[in-house]
Amino acid sequence: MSWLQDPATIQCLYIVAFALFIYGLMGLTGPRTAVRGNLIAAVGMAIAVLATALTPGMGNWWLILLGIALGTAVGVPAARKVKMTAMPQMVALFNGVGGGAVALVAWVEFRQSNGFTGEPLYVSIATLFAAVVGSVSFWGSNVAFGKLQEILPGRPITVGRMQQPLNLLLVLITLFCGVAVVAGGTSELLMIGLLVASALLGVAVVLPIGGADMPVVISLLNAFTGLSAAATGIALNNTALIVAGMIVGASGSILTNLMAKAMNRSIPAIVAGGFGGDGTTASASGGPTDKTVRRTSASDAAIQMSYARQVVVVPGYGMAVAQAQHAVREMAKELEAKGVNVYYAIHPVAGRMPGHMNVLLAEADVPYEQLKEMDEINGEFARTDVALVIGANDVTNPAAHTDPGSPIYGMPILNVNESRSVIVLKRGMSHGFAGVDNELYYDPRTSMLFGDAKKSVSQVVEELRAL
Amino acid sequence: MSWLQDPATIQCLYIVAFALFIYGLMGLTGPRTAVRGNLIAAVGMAIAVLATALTPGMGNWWLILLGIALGTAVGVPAARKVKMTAMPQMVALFNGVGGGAVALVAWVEFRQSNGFTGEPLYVSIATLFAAVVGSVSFWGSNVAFGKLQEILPGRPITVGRMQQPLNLLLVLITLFCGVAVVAGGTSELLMIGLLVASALLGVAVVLPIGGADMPVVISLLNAFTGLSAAATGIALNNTALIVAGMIVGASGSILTNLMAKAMNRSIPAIVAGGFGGDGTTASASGGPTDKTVRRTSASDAAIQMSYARQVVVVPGYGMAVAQAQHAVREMAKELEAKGVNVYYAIHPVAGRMPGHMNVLLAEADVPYEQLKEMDEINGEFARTDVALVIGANDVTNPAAHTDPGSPIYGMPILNVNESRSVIVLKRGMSHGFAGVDNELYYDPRTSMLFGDAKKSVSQVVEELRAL
Amino acid sequence: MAETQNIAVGVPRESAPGERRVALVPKVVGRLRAAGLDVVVEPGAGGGALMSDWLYEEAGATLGDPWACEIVVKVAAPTPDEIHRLKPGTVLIGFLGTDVEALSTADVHGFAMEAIPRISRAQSMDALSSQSSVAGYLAALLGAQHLTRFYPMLTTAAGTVPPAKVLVLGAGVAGLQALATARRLGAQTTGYDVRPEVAEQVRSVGAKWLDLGIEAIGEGGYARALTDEERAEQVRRLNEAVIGYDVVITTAQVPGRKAPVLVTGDSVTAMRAGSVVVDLAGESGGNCELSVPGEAVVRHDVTIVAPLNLPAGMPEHASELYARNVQALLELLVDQGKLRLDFSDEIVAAACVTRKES
Amino acid sequence: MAETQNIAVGVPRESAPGERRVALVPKVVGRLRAAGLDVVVEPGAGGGALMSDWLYEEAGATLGDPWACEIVVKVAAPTPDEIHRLKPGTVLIGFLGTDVEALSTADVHGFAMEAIPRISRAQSMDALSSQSSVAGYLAALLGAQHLTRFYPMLTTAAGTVPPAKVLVLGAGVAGLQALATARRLGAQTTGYDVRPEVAEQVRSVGAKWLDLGIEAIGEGGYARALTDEERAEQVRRLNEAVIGYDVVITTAQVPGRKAPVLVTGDSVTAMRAGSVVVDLAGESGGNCELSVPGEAVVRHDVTIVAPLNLPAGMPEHASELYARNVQALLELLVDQGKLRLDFSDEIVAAACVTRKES
Amino acid sequence: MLVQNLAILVLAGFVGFAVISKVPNTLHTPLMSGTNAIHGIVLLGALIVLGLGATGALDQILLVIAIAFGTINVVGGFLVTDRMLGMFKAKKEPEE
Amino acid sequence: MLVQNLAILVLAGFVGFAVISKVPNTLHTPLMSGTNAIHGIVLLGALIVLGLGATGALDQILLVIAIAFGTINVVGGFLVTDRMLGMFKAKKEPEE
Ligand SMILES: NC(=O)c1ccc[n+]([C@@H]2O[C@H](COP(=O)([O-])OP(=O)(O)OC[C@H]3O[C@@H](n4cnc5c(N)ncnc54)[C@H](OP(=O)(O)O)[C@@H]3O)[C@@H](O)[C@H]2O)c1
Ligand SMILES: NC(=O)c1ccc[n+]([C@@H]2O[C@H](COP(=O)([O-])OP(=O)(O)OC[C@H]3O[C@@H](n4cnc5c(N)ncnc54)[C@H](OP(=O)(O)O)[C@@H]3O)[C@@H](O)[C@H]2O)c1
Ligand SMILES: NC(=O)c1ccc[n+]([C@@H]2O[C@H](COP(=O)([O-])OP(=O)(O)OC[C@H]3O[C@@H](n4cnc5c(N)ncnc54)[C@H](O)[C@@H]3O)[C@@H](O)[C@H]2O)c1
Ligand SMILES: NC(=O)c1ccc[n+]([C@@H]2O[C@H](COP(=O)([O-])OP(=O)(O)OC[C@H]3O[C@@H](n4cnc5c(N)ncnc54)[C@H](O)[C@@H]3O)[C@@H](O)[C@H]2O)c1
Repeated sequence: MSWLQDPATIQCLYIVAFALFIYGLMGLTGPRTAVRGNLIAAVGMAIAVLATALTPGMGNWWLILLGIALGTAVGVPAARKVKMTAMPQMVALFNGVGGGAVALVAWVEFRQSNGFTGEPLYVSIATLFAAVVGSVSFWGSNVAFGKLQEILPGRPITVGRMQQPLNLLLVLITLFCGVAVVAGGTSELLMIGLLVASALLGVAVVLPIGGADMPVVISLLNAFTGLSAAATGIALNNTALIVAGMIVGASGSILTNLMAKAMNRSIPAIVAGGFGGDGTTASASGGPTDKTVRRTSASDAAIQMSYARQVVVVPGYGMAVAQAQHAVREMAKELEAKGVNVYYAIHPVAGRMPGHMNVLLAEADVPYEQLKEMDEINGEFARTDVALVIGANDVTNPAAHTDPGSPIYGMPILNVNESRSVIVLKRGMSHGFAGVDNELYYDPRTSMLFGDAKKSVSQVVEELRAL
Repeated sequence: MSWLQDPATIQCLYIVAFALFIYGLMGLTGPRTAVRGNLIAAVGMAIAVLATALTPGMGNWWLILLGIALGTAVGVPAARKVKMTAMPQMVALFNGVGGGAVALVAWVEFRQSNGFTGEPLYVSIATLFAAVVGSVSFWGSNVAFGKLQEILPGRPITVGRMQQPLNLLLVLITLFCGVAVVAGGTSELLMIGLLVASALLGVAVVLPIGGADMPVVISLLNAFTGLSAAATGIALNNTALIVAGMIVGASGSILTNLMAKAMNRSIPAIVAGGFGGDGTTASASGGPTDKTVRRTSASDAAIQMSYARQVVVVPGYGMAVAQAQHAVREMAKELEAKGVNVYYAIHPVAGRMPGHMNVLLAEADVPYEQLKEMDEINGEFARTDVALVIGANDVTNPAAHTDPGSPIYGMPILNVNESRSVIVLKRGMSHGFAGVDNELYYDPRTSMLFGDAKKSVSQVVEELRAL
Repeated sequence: MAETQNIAVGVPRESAPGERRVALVPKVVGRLRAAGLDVVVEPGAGGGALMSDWLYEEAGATLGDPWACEIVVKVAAPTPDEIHRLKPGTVLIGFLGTDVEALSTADVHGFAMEAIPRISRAQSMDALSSQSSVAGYLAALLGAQHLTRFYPMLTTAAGTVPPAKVLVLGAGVAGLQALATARRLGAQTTGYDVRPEVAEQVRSVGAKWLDLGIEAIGEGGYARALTDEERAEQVRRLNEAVIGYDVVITTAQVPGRKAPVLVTGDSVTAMRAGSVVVDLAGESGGNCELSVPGEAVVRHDVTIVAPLNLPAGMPEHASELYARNVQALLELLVDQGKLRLDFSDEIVAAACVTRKES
Repeated sequence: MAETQNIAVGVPRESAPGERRVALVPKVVGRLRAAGLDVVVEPGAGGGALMSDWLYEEAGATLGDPWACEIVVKVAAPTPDEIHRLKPGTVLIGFLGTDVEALSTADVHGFAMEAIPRISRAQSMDALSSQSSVAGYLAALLGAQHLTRFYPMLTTAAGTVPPAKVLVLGAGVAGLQALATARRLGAQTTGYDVRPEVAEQVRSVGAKWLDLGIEAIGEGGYARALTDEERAEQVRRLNEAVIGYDVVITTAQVPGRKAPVLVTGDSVTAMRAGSVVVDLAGESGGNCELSVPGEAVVRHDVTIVAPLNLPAGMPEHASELYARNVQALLELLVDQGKLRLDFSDEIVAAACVTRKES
Repeated sequence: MLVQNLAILVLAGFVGFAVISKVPNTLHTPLMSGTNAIHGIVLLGALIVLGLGATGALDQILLVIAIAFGTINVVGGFLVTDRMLGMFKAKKEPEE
Repeated sequence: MLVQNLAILVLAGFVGFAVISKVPNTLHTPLMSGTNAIHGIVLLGALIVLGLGATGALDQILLVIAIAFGTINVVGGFLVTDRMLGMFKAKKEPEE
């Protein structure tokens, strides 16, 4: 057992652990390797925990086991039972408790070292940093959880014009307490003041942010927690903590950025919102109704389709206007190469002249066998994973069945809304030939990919190739 | 000055230095950022050298300056004057001297520490590792240089069936000397034996490898030198050396792999060749002649074209057979988006029926204005950067002008060989309709992209998108 | 004998000269039978479309006198003779034309296919569209056939021929189809219409848009007639534009009026020798001044073709599409094998041009 | 008067009925003039192709008697009358046909365009290819025009029409062009030939290959005649295959022989009513048993078109391509404005079918 | 010691940066969840401080909570990520 | 110390690996040349050993050679790389 407890062995185990984290993380970036990547990272974590348990002089085993048992008892069922739709708030919660742990450890360290007496400067700074960030992360994440879980209202909550001064005040209090401790203050009140002020800060900053921006905020807080873990690592001189924390900090920042971009939001705007600035909240563009549409991105559309068994392309006048037929054909080929069945549903009056879609698709060399007439394909939609509507509007409008007042009432339509999900490619929310609104776009199973059809489809092709 | 010489400051400068290396290296992976990346890495190097100079207790300044002056006097003119075509051997040489430096330092360390007496085990192991790898790298690189510079014959040089036993012997001697030193031997003969044996090993392994595989070998030796630098860093406890060396070691390995793949070779096969195994040497496939053709890859074709001002596509029967017209059109669009002028040169008898190319290109929606008749385009080739010949053969065959005995003598052809470079897409070296060999393929300005035209063009499109 | 209670649909043989279409095809007969209708076909009715009587019989029709049926479906308007053969109260369906006097005196319910409103729900009955598609397609082919040159560009050992330039004036259903077909064959296509919103549609079939700066948006998606000044200006600008084209296909119509003259004699003189004008408005007087409806003439070395009843040139599919239109209308008029005319229905009301006094 | 020393090329007006082509077009006249040749054009020579005399004059030709020139260029073989008008020693160029007795007695140098060898260097003179291109293109259009159905698939409010299936028998120059053209129009195309190496070429124009398992590779890239058993077997298998097609275009020729019968009367009976057979081998007897050369007949509800001289249907471009072929040959025969017949040249030797006794 | 740790910190930053360069949107959430699980490594901090002898009752309570928190973060994080990624495994099983 | 260095080594390896994932072929040679220049860092080793007091004549000669070698590697490497990359700068100047 002795060599096992050699610090060098433990350090080596730490190196193995973080190497597994990194390797696992690399796996997580690709859909095919993601599951395995997550497992590998988990193994790395197990090794890190074991290595720590080996540390010479470890004691308090009962308490440790108690803590672990408690955590497991709470964490496992929560993770198992949460509904798929509630995942984001669950992640927020898990992230929050991580931050909470960091803050608690920092507090205890303060107490144990009697206010960092005799510790090098960097230890106190790192620990205080960890305390602040951990506390912000804990409380911020909890607010985010509350909003997503609809315990708190999802809309921005502010104290109006007082928001900015309030935030500033909290920042100043935190800073003051921190500086006082670093300068040698040993009163625990300072530490508690710091924790409370940063907790309030976390709440005050996240409350004014709208529900739509929450995923970005959670990702940001996630990166913060990572940084606080790294700081703890510095203070405790623990490589595993430093590496793992920093990796999360860095990758989390990039990820936050990517997520914000994908949602067409900028991080400064979101955070400014939290600080009472004028960051406008994300909302569906156009449409005078208060119904909301779900946007999607080319890469999501690509992934969704590449994991489908059957995709039905529904071309319409917009495909003709965009002259997207060649790009569409290319997309279909990429999908077929991935083993997806692709059909084209040709509505009798899609486009602006009889046979409009035929002419275009033939030009793009789409095999005749893949073109399906309306009657033939309508039964297929229920077995279709993704219906990709490219610049078609009226011919997919359920109002033709349901709304006797509609000018298209009585026209047969393609029942795309029977398929498992619908992706609609068009430039905005404007109407088709018949000039009527399309309920399909507000269906929870529908997501919109806005933009010129040719450009959108080309992007999807690129994403498919990158998979 | 005192804080400047603080070890912490120096360490921090090292961190800055290697951060710049990494940042620079990231830049080097993209054509747009490469130049800047190289500069950034160079700045990092300057900082590392400066930091080292600050180390407390540095002396021997005159000798140091002498060495640097010598190195500069040799290195700068060599780098400045070398012809573009001689670049690979120059890189080999630079790599070699790097390895040489490592070996020399290791030797001196051995001498200074009196055979590593009193040093921890890891120091001796790391130093000996550095010595062996550095020495192999130095001599191997020099042989590679000699081969490419044609000082040594380019073809494989072996001692026949004795190659393997010889190599084995050298490995054993090296191992023996190394183990002896680690075990406590202090005789300098052991060290010299180790250096000499590994030097011979370097020579013996590289000599049997053919000239075509040299770039891969150089890259491999480059990675080795990086590893030896990292080992030196471990021995000297120098972070900058460790990080920089290891990065080069890792990235060099990947790079070697990529290069080998791009040349359709496997590293084991190449090295096996060096060890007297049956790694067949790369040669042009097909063709009974001893003339060689130059292969290229889709990504190279993509880069070459994207940096061209004018590209002329020369379609032929092969494009029709492959039904590559849609892919070609797509490629042209990508190029146009990058500001390249694209024309199509239509030979009167390209294909197998009058107007064959017209029908296909019209199907792919190529604008009529871009189609150029032979007479119109023949004057343009001299002003063309890349002529991309897609499945055309006879219609580009210079024998029509030069060889009165050829069945195609007297037929007007497209003068693609007047353009700055020619890329030919076909499946192999087989003949066209007229059944005659095409000199164009052996022209030094021509490179061949083998494979089905549709597949090749699609790959080029992908690469263009990735740029 | 439940079957005898079904009402019967009669399909006469078309009598108009050159009319090769027929109002119902065997495929549709089968569907009507399935829907509980009897079908009586005049022997030889499908002859012009090369569909023999036994194909009809196989589909479930009986051969006999169609004029005795409760419903008579035709393509062209009935001749006075034919009107006499109609029983009072018969439902007559077809392109009944503007002259419905005779019909109303015959006391029949006349449903004119061309009067069906162009609303979304009625698209499956829209015979104007279906026949215009055929006409547009054939017009493009007619141009290719009469042109002394190739449509597509062709680079050959004997030199390169440039692609033909095709201009379509009037980008309605027929015009768009003509544009699409000509482009498929390799011609460079351009479209023009007075309705500016059509520009996007013209481009959506890969053609260029000729912008002359004259707009005339009428009601119901149709064009209105132009004022005199507008017309003069339009003709002047078209005169200039037309010259550069190898084939000019004209489809400009304004409902219920003589077709506007778009290509003057002067334009024709200025066109390149060997060029072609295909005038689809022949029936309503022609869009080209020099057109001789129903003939192909050469004037100033330019061939001017003004076919009458172009859809009859592709009788099987033209009939099939028409029959499907008729079937859709019948489904509206007949309920469970019984006639049930619901004049509160927008389509029924609009399509009915004469009504039996009841 | 240096100009009078130039030798002159005469362009007669074609006399064969239905021949609308002309041996030289104004564009090529200009080039010949630039090369130092005089051109004499018979008034009205370009009339059939809608090219007026003044276009020739503008290009530098003089109007006059072409038969007096040193070189006379024609499209069709000369009539006995025309042969009488030739001066001895004249160089006559054209499709001279197999009957060259009369020519040789007239003591002229006869160069037959169809005898030009099909080697790479002679491709620019290959009038068989250039005229076959025209024929193939027109054959596909002819099929579309006579078919009672659409070529392309069309999904409309009145139902979907499926794409026409077009089968081309004999995938030489004309056959490939027909395949490509039909496919452009949206038809589903299939090609068949006895030469198996053509399969790849058929696919290269987007068509399917019909494999019947009979091969007959002859010399010089042409097919050889089949043995009797082979022919019987081929016809049997074709009989089966042909049935599923809407349009069958036949181009099968074996040089110097009667065209093989590929489509029997039985096949035609079995084809769907309204289908079309376009027989390009009409001139050499036809590939279809029921063909009436030069006419379009309906047999068993199938239209059988066997046009004679199809290229004359697109006279301007057919003439232009032919004229370029002639020009390329002239460049070989004339050196700096002087006739210089080099019979050691492979092409000159092969093309010369009669030679003046010297 | 500190500077070495700094070097490690910087390198780890680069690793995180280089690994997450271009990730499809659909993987954003699982990736966030996965990295979230990884920073559950803070559990180690709590373990060390408690294991190496924190004594006061309050301290012990605080640390037990910290350990529980850390455990939730780790265990829940990996499990949730795995479940999210389940959809990528589901593909096309019925076919093969 | 050693283990910390090992940690650094491993991390640096990952960085090298992650950065060079997919590089166009045309950049292979410049990239090889660039990394080649970077391992010229061995110059530092020679500097330290000589600077911190190598004394014997042979040792000093060897180290001067080592420094010269290292300098060649560094200076030549970066210069050659820059020249190679020149072709990427050349693009389309005549047009713009
Ligand atoms: N087929 C016929 O014979 C015929 C003839 C006449 C009329 N119609 C009528 O036309 C309609 C046809 O239905 P449909 O579904 O094909 O078309 P639609 O209902 O007219 O809708 C077309 C949609 O395409 C979108 N779009 C336009 N340009 C686009 C571009 N460049 N990129 C992406 N999207 C674009 C438009 O939305 P954004 O502007 O938001 O992008 C529009 O909502 C029917 O109402 C039919 O009755 C048909
Ligand atoms: N246009 C006409 O009217 C006509 C008529 C008859 C004959 N010809 C003759 O045909 C020739 C035409 O010249 P050309 O340059 O167009 O064609 P070519 O000389 O026949 O050469 C075609 C080349 O394409 C390559 N190829 C075939 N399939 C391919 C695929 N799937 N992907 C990539 N490459 C492929 C072949 O090489 P690999 O097998 O190595 O890939 C072959 O060398 C001339 O000799 C002409 O005289 C023309
Ligand atoms: N809502 C529906 O479901 C539906 C169905 C079919 C057609 N339509 C629409 O109805 C419109 C008319 O169709 P149509 O083909 O029967 O029209 P049409 O045959 O009456 O006229 C043909 C075209 O000629 C044009 N025209 C008239 N005068 C002209 C002039 N002086 N110069 C140039 N062009 C002139 C018209 O604008 C029209 O586009 C089309 O736009 C079509 O989209 C709608
Ligand atoms: N070398 C050159 O430059 C050049 C130039 C032009 C043509 N060619 C070649 O010459 C060949 C003949 O051309 P063509 O169009 O003048 O030929 P053609 O008109 O003489 O015959 C047409 C086709 O019919 C086919 N055929 C004959 N008997 C048949 C049968 N019983 N059943 C089915 N098919 C039958 C022939 O194989 C040929 O493909 C072509 O392959 C062409 O590529 C070569």
